[in-house]
Amino acid sequence: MAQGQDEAGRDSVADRIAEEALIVDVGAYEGPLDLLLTLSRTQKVDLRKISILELARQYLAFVEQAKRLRLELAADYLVMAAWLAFLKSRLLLPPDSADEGPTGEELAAHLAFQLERLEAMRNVAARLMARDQLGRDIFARGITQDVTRVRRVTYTATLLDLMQGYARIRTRDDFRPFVMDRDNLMTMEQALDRMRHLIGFAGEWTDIASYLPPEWDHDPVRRRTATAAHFAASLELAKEGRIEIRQGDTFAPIHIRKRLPRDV
Amino acid sequence: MAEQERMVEAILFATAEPVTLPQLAGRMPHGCDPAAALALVRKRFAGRGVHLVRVGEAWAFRTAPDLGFLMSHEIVETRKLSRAAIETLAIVAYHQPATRAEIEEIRGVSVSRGTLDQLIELDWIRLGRRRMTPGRPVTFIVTQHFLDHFGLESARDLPGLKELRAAGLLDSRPQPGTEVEDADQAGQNDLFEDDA
Amino acid sequence: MAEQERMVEAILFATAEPVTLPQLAGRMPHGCDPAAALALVRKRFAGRGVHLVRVGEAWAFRTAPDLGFLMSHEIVETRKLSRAAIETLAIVAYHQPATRAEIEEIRGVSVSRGTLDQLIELDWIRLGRRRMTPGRPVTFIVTQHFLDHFGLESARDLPGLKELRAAGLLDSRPQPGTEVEDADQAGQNDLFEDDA
Repeated sequence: MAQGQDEAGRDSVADRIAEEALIVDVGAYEGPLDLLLTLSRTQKVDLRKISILELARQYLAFVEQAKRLRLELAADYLVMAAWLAFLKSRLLLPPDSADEGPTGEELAAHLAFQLERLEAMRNVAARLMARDQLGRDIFARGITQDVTRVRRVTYTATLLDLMQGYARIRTRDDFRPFVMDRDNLMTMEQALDRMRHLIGFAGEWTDIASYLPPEWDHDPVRRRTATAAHFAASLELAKEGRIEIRQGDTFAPIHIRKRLPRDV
Repeated sequence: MAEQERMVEAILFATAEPVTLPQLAGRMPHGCDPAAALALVRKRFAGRGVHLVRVGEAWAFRTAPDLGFLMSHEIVETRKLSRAAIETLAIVAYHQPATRAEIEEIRGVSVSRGTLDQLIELDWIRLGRRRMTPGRPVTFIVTQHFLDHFGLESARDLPGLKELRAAGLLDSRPQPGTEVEDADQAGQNDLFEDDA
Repeated sequence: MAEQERMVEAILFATAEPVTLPQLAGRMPHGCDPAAALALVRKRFAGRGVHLVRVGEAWAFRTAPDLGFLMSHEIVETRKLSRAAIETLAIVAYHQPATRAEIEEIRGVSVSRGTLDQLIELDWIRLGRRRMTPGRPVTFIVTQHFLDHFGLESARDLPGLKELRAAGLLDSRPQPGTEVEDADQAGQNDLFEDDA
């Protein structure tokens, strides 16, 4: 820290002001590399000839000062500081022949390369944005004409399609998927549905046969299934306690009537 | 003036609407003569692929009318014929001449006008002689184009039901009453005799 | 050929988008030579207010840059790009195909998702082939629309590209003491070679 201040002391006032501005604007830097690039400009030399050692000192001084001013520095600034401190020691100490890792010079050269590359990218980015741009300096056709797409459809069929089609029609009647034929079957559920609605009106003893729907009354097959369904339904209703059933004799007509509340 | 011509070209090219003379004058530097420049541009583009045309009081570049065909892009799409159309076509081919009522009877469903129209448009069926029955209904027969398309010498080359079955196209188990099939065959031949 | 020249003019005048040679061929009648016609059209419009420019593999008419001042009406206001977005764009353009990690390495900060999204939305960068390195990271490359927007015939015409390459600033130089990824370098050179 002391060293950094000593150096700053020797610099011009303008440089000191610039350095203070750096601190205040810490939020304006896009990371440590950006800050290093800005610091390197104070050396006023070609980036290729930059003193990395000097740059490392400047950076470490910056971080020290930021700490003193209690500025929140993001972790990557501190990581860079640690790395630069390591680099500084490598550059200052005589090379250790037993050390396998890269030399301080190699690391410094790479950092110089990174800075030079970042600056180069910034320069070409500026050159790119300064070019004539479409919609700003260069213009495309204003009145555009859509290409109309004419859709022409051709239909195809093969002889096989034709023959299969014909075969399909001619053999249609031969097959019918197996299904239970339920047209002439009345279920107990159907009869129960009907009777629940009708039973409210059955105050008097009525022949169960009179409950059959008329359309089920003529065909003997339909009449038989309807009768069975209605009988089963009336047993169900009797079990629920909603009707009473009576039959005078074997094979005599079966009568039902609504079960009155007083009977309960 | 050459420079003004370039300006007129650029303005008329890039502007989204036709541009009037006062608008041109307003956009070009002071002292320009847009009318004269326009006249030169018009001459320069005469006979080119795009022309300078007057649209009411304004000017615009437009495609030369004879090149309008370049602005449409034809897409040929191949689709499979619908099942209804194939069945109708098959019935006409096997039973020709067939009336619409006959086709409907065989298919078991009504035949839409559109299906017949489509087949006629494809030049696969055409109107045959009217049937000499009450109402004199029109009949449909297949065309030469149909025979060419399906690679047939004549409609009689179409395989019969027996052959279809032999070829595995009718993988139905043979029904007990196969006489029906023979009757079909006979009926079909009758119809073809008519046609011959 | 004069007729084909007219056709090329008409087709390219009708659209704001660059049109490729195959697209031209597809729309012109069979047997036309759009490449030859294009060369003639380019010559004809050289130095005019509107000229023919090459955009990657496609061609378009554009107003001459020196006449941009006439077009203040037509300027499309665009959102100002952030410094991060501009730098990211430049890195993708000069280092393409570039992975996110490479962009971050060069800028020294992480790339926010929004920056790449914005550039993709502008249709200036798009995904390239995955890098054949562990993790198979996606790469980014610039689009035809990028070339069109910045008036570049191809990515090789990027300003300063040759100097940067000569200075070795486009090499992917690994941090000393880390593993070298040879495949990276090969992939990148391939793309620019492809382009040549």
